[in-house]
Parts: sequence; C-alpha cells; structure tokens
Amino acid sequence: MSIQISCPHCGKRPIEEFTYGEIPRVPDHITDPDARNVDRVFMYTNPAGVQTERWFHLYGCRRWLTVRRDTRDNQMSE
Amino acid sequence: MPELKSLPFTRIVATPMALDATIWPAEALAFRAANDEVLLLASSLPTIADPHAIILPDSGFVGVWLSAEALQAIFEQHCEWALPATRPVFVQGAVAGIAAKLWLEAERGLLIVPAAYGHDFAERTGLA
Amino acid sequence: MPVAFEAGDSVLVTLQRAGLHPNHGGCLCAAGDCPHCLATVNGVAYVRTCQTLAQPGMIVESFPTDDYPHLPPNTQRGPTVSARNLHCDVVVIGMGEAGQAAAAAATAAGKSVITLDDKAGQEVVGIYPELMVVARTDTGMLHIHAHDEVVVATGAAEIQPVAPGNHLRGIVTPRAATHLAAKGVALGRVVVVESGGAVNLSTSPALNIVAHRKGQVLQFEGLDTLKAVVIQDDNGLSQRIECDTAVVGLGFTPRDLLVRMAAGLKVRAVGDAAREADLPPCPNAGMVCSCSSVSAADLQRVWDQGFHEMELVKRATLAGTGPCQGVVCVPHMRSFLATRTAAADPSAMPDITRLSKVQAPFTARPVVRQLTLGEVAAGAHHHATPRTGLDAEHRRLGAVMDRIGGWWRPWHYGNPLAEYWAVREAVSIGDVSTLGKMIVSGPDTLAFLERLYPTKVSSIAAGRSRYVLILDERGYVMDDGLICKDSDTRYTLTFTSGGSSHAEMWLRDWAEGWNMDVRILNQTMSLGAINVTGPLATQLLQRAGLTQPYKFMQHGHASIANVPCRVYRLSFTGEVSYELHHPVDQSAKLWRTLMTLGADLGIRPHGLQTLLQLRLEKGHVIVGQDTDFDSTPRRIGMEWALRMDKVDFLGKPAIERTNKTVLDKQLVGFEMSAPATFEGANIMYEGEYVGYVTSSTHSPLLGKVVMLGWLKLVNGALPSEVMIDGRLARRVDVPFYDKEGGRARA
Amino acid sequence: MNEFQEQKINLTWREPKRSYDVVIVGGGGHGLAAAYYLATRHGITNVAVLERNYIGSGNSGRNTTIIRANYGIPESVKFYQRSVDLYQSLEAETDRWIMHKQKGLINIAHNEAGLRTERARAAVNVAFGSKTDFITSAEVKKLCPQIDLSGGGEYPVLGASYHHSGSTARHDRVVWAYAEGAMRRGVDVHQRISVTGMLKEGHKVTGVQTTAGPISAKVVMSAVGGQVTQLADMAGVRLPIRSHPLQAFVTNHYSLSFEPILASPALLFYVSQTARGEMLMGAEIDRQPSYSYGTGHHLLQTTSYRAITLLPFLRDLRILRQWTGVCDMSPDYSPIMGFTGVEGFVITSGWGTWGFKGIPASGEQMAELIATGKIPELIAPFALDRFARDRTMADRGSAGTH
Repeated sequence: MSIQISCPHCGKRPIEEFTYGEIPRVPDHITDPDARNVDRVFMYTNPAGVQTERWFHLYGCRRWLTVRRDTRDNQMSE
Repeated sequence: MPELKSLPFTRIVATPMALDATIWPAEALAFRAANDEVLLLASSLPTIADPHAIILPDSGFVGVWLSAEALQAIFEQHCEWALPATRPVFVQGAVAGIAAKLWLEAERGLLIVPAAYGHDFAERTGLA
Repeated sequence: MPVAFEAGDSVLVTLQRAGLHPNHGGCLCAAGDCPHCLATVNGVAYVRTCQTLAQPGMIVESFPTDDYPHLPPNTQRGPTVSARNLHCDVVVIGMGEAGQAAAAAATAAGKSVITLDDKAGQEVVGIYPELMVVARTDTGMLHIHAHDEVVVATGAAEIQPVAPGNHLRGIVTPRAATHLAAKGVALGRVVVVESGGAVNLSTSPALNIVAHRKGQVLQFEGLDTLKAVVIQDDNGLSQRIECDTAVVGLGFTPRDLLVRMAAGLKVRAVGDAAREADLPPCPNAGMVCSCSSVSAADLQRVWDQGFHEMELVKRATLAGTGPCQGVVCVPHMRSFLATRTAAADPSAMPDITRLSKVQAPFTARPVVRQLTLGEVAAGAHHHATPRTGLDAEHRRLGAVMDRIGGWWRPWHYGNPLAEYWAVREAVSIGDVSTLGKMIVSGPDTLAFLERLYPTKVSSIAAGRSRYVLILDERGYVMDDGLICKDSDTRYTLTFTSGGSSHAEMWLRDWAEGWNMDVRILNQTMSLGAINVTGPLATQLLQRAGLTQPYKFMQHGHASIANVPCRVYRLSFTGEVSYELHHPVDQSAKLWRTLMTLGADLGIRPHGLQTLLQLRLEKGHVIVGQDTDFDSTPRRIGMEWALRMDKVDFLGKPAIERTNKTVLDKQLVGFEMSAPATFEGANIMYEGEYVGYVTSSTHSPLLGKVVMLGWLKLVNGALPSEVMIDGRLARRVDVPFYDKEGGRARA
Repeated sequence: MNEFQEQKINLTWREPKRSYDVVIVGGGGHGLAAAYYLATRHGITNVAVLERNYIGSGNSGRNTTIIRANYGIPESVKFYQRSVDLYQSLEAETDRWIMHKQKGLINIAHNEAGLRTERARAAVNVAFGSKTDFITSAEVKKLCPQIDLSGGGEYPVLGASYHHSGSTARHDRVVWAYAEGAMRRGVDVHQRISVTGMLKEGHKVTGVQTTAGPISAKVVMSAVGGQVTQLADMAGVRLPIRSHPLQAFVTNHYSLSFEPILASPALLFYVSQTARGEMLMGAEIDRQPSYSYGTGHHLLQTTSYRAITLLPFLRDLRILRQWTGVCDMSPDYSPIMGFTGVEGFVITSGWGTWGFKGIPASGEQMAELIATGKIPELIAPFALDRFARDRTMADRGSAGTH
C-alpha cells in the first residue's frame, strides 16, 4: 500500500483506487473574460503545501470526494 | 471450485433520504453501494419515495458465495486494505486489482465483481 | 565442489568451515551489514550468505573476479513467490533485547503485534507511507500494515577497518569472530585490535588469541590471505604481528536506514538502532568502499577536485552506491569530510563527540534489504482489461482479439473483406457493448444536459436521439456520442468505448459542481450492445421479433429474439443500423439467434477493422484517432454541432476565445489511388510537411484510397493537392460514400 | 578505484558578488548548460548560478539518463534532435567523459493503436532529421534477444519503432561538465543559496532576494525544476505547471549484455542497462501533484511485474535502490521556454519527464535568447503564451515517460 485516502462512504483505501481531480482557481485580478478562461483551463496554483482536491473512488462507490492534502508530504487533513 | 455466476440485481439510484426511508423486503440483500445507490437482491421490489429514482434490473455483476476461510485466503493474498471486524457488513474496494464488492456474514461471504472483469478476477484469485 | 554443513548453518559459516571465503576477501561481519560475503546462490547473484541458511544441493558461486555476474537466463513467467497482507497495531523489527522489550510493552498495552527478525529469515525491505512494512522471506513477501506504529530495533552495525590490505581474507569484526568461533570455525592465530571500539571475545574460549592491542591497523599484510597485521599504538609505536585472523573493533553505527527513509511516519528506533554513530579515524589508505572499489586515495582526489559534500563525493566516486548501500563506507566518508573540512577551515573543526558538525549520511532509500524483481512483483497485476458479454463468442468464432479503447474487442474474424461486403450488401452484426451508457434522471436533467452539451438539448423530442460532440472546458473535443430523450426528466447518454471510463466521472463532477438535482446510473458494463447493420438489417430484425418500424435516430423498447432490448435506429457504417442494448448476461443468446436467423441472408459478424473502414468511407471521425489534444470543433470541421446562441455550455468561453485566433489547420478528407498508405503518414506540400494522415483505407466499393488527415493552412488556404507517401492525393469533401445519406435512412 | 570515478573535473567555488549580468536560478543541468553556453557562445561570463542544495541535486541527479528525439510533432523532433546532436559532441567539446553511449531505443507496440502510433512516430521523425524506423517483432528479437515476444502471453510484441540515436549519458557528469566549463570561463556557481524573492522595479525583475542577501541582475532566468510555480509566482507569472513525482529504480550490477533501451508505452515501463551494469527501470508519473521525494512500494511492485512480463530474465535480478524526482508537467506535455511577459524574467520549464534529454538544446537556445534578446526559431513554438494563442504543442510521442 502506499498513500491512503479516506472515502466517506467506503473507508480508507489505497490511493491507487482513486482518480485525481482538481478544483481550478482563477485569481480575482484577472478580469478579462478570455484571460480568465485561459487561466481557468490551463494555469495551476501547484502549491507546495495544502491544497483542496477531488478524488473519484473508481474501485469503490464511484463518487467524488473532497480532501485537503499537503503536497509536500501527502498528509491528508480531511 | 465455486465459480462466479451472474447475480439478478436490481440497481436503484435515488435520493439518499428516499433510500434511508425504504423498508427492504424481508430476506433481501440491499447493498448500499453509494449514498444514493443500492444494489438489491430480492424477489420483490419495495416502494422508493423518489419519483425520479432509476430502478432497473442489472445483470452486470457476477458473484460467488465462499466460506469465511476461503475468503480470508483470497483477501490475505489479494487485498491491501483492512476488512472491518463487524459482521454482517458490506464493503467495496480493490481485490486482486479489480473493483470488488463484498457482503460478509459470520460464516460466509458473497464476493461480487463486474461481469466484464469476471474472467480476470477468477484467474487472479484462483477461482477459475 | 560439495561442502558439508550442519543444520542451521548459514552459507557463510559453511564456506568458512571449508576454508572458503564467499567473495575473494574483505572483512566479514556475519551480521548482514557488509557486502563481503555476497555470492550467487542458486542462480541469484548478490545474496548475503551470512543471512542464508545452507540447504542440501544449494549451488553457491563466488563473483567473477574481472566482471559482474552475468544476467541470468530465466525464461519462466510471473512472480516467483506470492504475497501476504497482514494487519496489526504495531510492527517490531528486530528481536534483540530492545525489540523483545518493545514487543512485550506493546502486547501488555493490548496492541496486536507482529514481530520480524532477520534471524527468522524475515528481511525488512522498507517502510512505506501509511506504515506499510515490506519484508521478504524465503517463502514469500509480507506486506504488513501497521495501524499504530513501527518499532525499529535493528541494532547497530560494526564499523569495518580501512587500511591497506583490508581486502584480504582473514579479517573479521568482533561479532563475526564470536559467531564463527561459536560455530566451530577454525580461525587460527587471532590478533585482536581495539581501534576505538571495545572488543570482548572472552565468551569464545575456542579462540587462539595471540595478541590483544589498542591502536590503529596500519596495514594488513598478505597476498590473498592475511599473514600479519601492523599495528600502531596510541604512543605512535608500531608493531608487526603474524596471524591468521585479525579482529578489529572500531565501534558501531546504528542500523537506522529504515528509520531515516520513513521520515514523517510513526516509526521509532529503540536500542542500538537509536544510538549515535561512532566516527572512525580519518581513512588515509586502504579500501573505503569495496562495492564500488573506492580507496581513501580516491576520496582525497575528488576532494582536491572540488567535491566537498557527501552527495557529491558519493556521485563522483560512486562510493556507497553498491550492494551494501553505504553501510561500510559512510562512517569513513563522514570522518574524511569532517577532517578535511576542518583542515580547510579551522573554525569548522569537528568535535568528534558532536556529530551535528559532521555531514549527515546520504539519503536513505529503499530497498534496505535486496530482493529480486520476481519477489517484489508478488501480488501485482496488470491493469485488467474488461471483456464484453460476447468475449467467449468472438474467441469461439476465431476472432483476432485486440485491446481497443480499453476493452478486449474483435479486430477481425479472419476475412475482413467478406465482413465489409456483408455490411454493404447484406447484413452483419458487430459487438458494440463497449459503448458508454449512462442514464440521467431528475428534475434538473434538462438544465444539466443543456449546460453540459453544445447542442440544443431541449429540441430533442422524446423517443429521438441526436449525435453530439462532447467538449472539455478548453473547448477541445473530448468525446462524442448520443443524447437520447426518454422523458422530460430522463435521458440516456452514450459515449465512445474509449471515453466510457471517463464519462461517469465527468457527469458526476459537473452535476455536483453545478449542484444539479439529478440521479446518474452507469450502465456501461451492465448492458451488452449489438449493432445490426446492412441493407437487410430491418428484415433480419423483423424475423427476430421487431414489430414496429423505427425511423432514423429513433429509439424504443422491443423484445428481440425474446431478449428485452432497447433499440436505437442510427448509422455509423452508412447502412441501415440498429443498436440493440440488452442485459449483458443475454448477449450470447441474442447474438447466436441473430446469426441463425440471418444465415440465409448472408449474415457475418464484423470486427473493428471493418467497422473503422466502413465509418471512414462515411467520413466519421474517431475521437482519439482522428482528433488530437487541441481539436476544437472548428479544427475538425464540425462547428455545425455547436449552438453558439445558447447562453452557455461547457467549453463555450474557450470556443469564443479560440475562434478569435487565425485557423491554423483542419481535419480534412483525401483521396488517392491504391494502395492505401499507413495511418500516420506525412502529408507534404511543395516539399514542406503540412500534416499527417490519421485514418486511411482502401475502399473496396469506391476503388480508391480514402483518408482523413490534419492539414495546415498554407498562406491562409488549405492546399487541394498534396503528396502522401510520395504519391499525389487530392483533398475532397467527406463523406466519401453515399454523400446524401440515403442508405442509412432507408 | 573503479573505472567510472571522476578524474578530470575541477570545480572552483567563489564568494557571491552583489550584482551579475545574468542570474540563473537552479543549478541543475538546464541552468548550468545555459551558463556554459552564455560563456562559450556569447562571451557573457558575469553570470551566477544559484543552487539551493548541491549542483545536480534535483532532477538532474534523479532521472533515467535517456537521450532521444523520437517525438511525435515536428517542433519537438527538431528541438530534441538538436539536443541529441549537442550531446554527441559534448565530450569532444568539453574534454570531459560524460559516458555517452548510443544504444538504440525500441518503443514496442502491443496492439493496433500502438502500431499506428509507432508508424506515425517513425514517419515524423524521419521527416525532421531524426532516425527512427518501424520494425517487425522479429527485428525486435534480433535487437533484444532476451525479450519474450509473447509478452508473457498477455502483451504480445506486434512491432516497434526503433530510434537509432537513442542514447544514455551519466547524468552527474553532464551537470559537472557544464558546471566546470562555465566556472572555468568565470561563471560563479553558488551552492546552498536559496532564492526567497524577486527584486523588482514596478513589474520588471531586477534581481533576486536570497538567503545570502540581495543579488541584482539584468536578467533572471528560472531553470528550476520542482518548485518553479513558487519562483514564477515571486515574479508575478502564472504557470500551466503541475509537479508530479516520478519514481525509478535500479538493480545490482551485472555483466553488460543488454544493449538497447526498451520501452513499452502500453505497459508504461522502460529499461536500459547502465554503463556500470545496473538494469535501470522507470514507469509513469504519480497521478497526484506532489513535491515529495518519498518512494512507494506499489510502483516497485507493479513496474517489476510489467518488466518481467516482457523480460523474464529480470525476475532473478536483485533490486538495489529506488528513488524519486519531481517533474513539472505542462498541459500539452511539451516544455515551456522563453519570455514570460515580465521584463527581466525568462524561463525554461515544463520539462516533465524529458528534462535530461533537453539539457543541451535548452541551455544553448536560452543562452541565445538572453544574449540576443530575441527568441530563437527552434524554441519559438514552446513559448509560454502558446496556451493563450491556441497554439498548444500536444505531443503524443512525449507521453512515454523516459
């Protein structure tokens, strides 16, 4: 096993059972619609720290769940 | 060797509230696959209090009843995650690299996988 | 040469008893730390003989002297052992005093404990996230999942001497001397040298100790085998003592690799594994790293070249990159660097008692104990490829099967040309069970789909279907499929086989993101689907029980061959086609009945190869084959599938944005004379590369080659004649066949 | 003394100055190569390379050392072929042994889709000056006698593309050859200095704030791998980058007898034998973005399983060590090179899992860009603004991980 994700429906399972998703965030200072669209679909915050992300439990309930994960050490906080 | 057989499930997708309130037929096995989804093994259908519920027969899963010992042997070799101690219990997750569903009773259990993976699952777990 | 052994002897003890050294020479530790007893055992090289029990018939080979071991010849398949998953609260690694105490304490606290010990043949390979301890045993792999903590009680390794001649046979650590003596191995005349580490061999009365000195070994003398040691005492006086075995004590370094690689995990070292490392004297001559043949002189040379950090010295000399992973050389490298750093900068003078001033050992990385690929692979599987309900049927019919779009599918049944003509002139069936099939139901269904799809969903009538492009947020074509309206609050959606695995995630993600009151059911693997296609398709289905006629793009329920079917009238091949979606456990029954009923109509099944040929004649795009990452509807010439007058749909802002740029390339059709070129062929125009062919086939019916391909605009226009495979090809409008579409609607 | 020990390199360390013409952030292959080419091709030597750890400590020291140009789109083939050419002459140019060895790279197809991809790869490679042939499974067997063409009965070998110039070189030595060559010409390389911010005048970048104090520069170039998003953020630039771990492992040393580099895009696995005789294996990136250098057992387990499917002899080899690098992936799997829209700040990034093979060409082209202030034609398609301009560089051929 490696990193585990807690699925609220199924319980703790290895990360390999899940598919990664992400919540794009566009900074407020980008106001031009085209620039906002480019940022939304291509740019990433890519933080070295905690980020909120979505995982789909492909091998279990087949539903999305939301966790907060520290990208430096993969610690999950929710 | 016991083999995987098609299971006559009914698949029900409805609001979690409607599923919570449903009274399942006696002797039915109702597996809560997700908050809003139930896999039902029963001879009759209950009323679901959701006018938009999707209720359909589903032959897409195969399964096999195995003794607790036989299941234990499979899990030990092919399942990385810990099974809960309570019985009876319904759990889901990867077994032998395939999405499996398990209904565990005290002395036996039902092991369920999508029919599309039945061949591989049987081969990997020695059920074939 | 056969060697006798006693039950319980390690291979090392067995060899030593016979007067053999497993690996030509070097100090032995007999404790699994050093590389000097490595040998090839039963064809597996790099086995620690001190950790391996001797077995009858075992074949032990020492290393070739002038090369590494040969690659083994194995041709057998699969992992060599199986894996077991175990769960507990606490894992204790190492069953010495500290380990036993830790295990007892955990047990007393009501924890479930699993203990692992080298001496019991359990070699811990690594500690991984979520406290998974991986151990190899001779009977298989253990994957132990600890819920509370892992206790590392692996003790300490003895530091080995570095001096000229330390590659000879006859040098052992104090522990090894004790162990070998206890096993009755004759060590001859023994000289004991305490070089900073206390040596107490009084428990081994069998030893013939001829001298016991404090000081440093200046030299180990001998050709292959030790003949004498030269010792310098603390007063600087040196003495040469003849002997057969030298026992040198230099202190200890904790066996803490497992702890260091598990930084951030609940892993605790106890006992000697938690002790501070002793630091040996700065090595001046002799072999520092025998795994990579790095001498003290080599360390000095790279220091002089400007390599002053542990990691850089490691990389420049390769010290520490061999089988023992630095256990032997790291203490000496640290001592060397601390001494040189101090000499270069007096203010950095290292205090030997305060190791914080000495550079840390290099990063600890798995695997701590070596194991073969065949062992580590235990319990692994390939990504499983799903099979349709007709899989056995295809194989029975002799189909060539291929992994296509993530499924096992029939490529052809031995005669693709006959399959082709069956569709064009009679009737044929094909397995399309792999299509994505999703039901969406609920009060928000229409609003949801309207926002998801670029078509005007509200204009689809109940009982009708519409072909749709599926876009991602970037405005790129992600998939295509059908929207089929069942009722105002319920729709069935189909996706391509390749897109089906993604479809459910995609629908649920947006339904949640937009907070839509919908229920979603994925029926992809629950329903089989058979495409009945050809001019005689309707006739065949009437024989099978179809009572009502279906118009093009109409759908409904019917019993076909006594199987409850959802019938979709459509066409991908260009001929009249019906898709029959049915319970997957009845696929074979339906298939066989249709084959029987159609026998006199000339029915044949068709595989994917033929289907791809038929659709290409119709110019239908295969998402993923003809499209690329950046395929906007404009680039693939399918803007007709968008309703830009809708308020919003997924990808609309991106389409509006990209539409402002100048069009650079388009997916277009080409024709040329036979033979067909391969898919991927370059398209050239006036000697310049202008694109490539994505689909290509020779059309039996049209008697020419038809293709789809990406074509760059040259000076703002699409070239009308290009060179493909060195031959002239003409750009033409698609479809190539039945341009009016009359055949599909018949 | 082993034959692979470093003999010739002499590294010269100097105290940092307060001001340079060019400050390069990141002392890996890309940063040091740019410094080297600035010095050797353009005579610009008032240059500092800042490395927060030791040189080559990031992905330059954590890769699988493969050099190739068998990409899937013309722009990439041309760019990487330039890198292949520069690598081939690097030993002669620097008089330093980088252990460069041409081995040939076999990319195996296991199904019809794979055959289509490999045929297409060969065609576009040849069109743009890179030598790649489509070969049959029998020819694969000739080049790699150890292969099980049935793929363990699971993944049969149907054909392959064979990239003649597929090569390897010792990663550390490439780093040191560039470092020494730059140092010898006056470039300063500083280890253990971290950049903590940008010096700015308005939106313009005028230098870097570091753990060793402020350092001003006319041009700041990011050659950072791993935490490039944070660095670009300091300059006010948003990047389309996600950083993913990539793991690899080696076996012990064995007698040299595995000639080619062998890759299976379908099995997501590749292998070569190093000059020292280790079998070096890699797989796909971890799916979740992360900066963790931690290694997992799952990767080792599944990659070993895939490896022995094609090469059963690997079954009895002992694994020595596994490690992890952090790869900056762009949305179209192509690198990002050039101007950033912020004056004084240029970037070479998005190297994904192909950073090592891009080092010479990236260094050379970025040096030219800095020296001339103009975008060289070879890297113009890789500009950051391609996403906004709808000119992405989707490269199916780079989706392999080696």
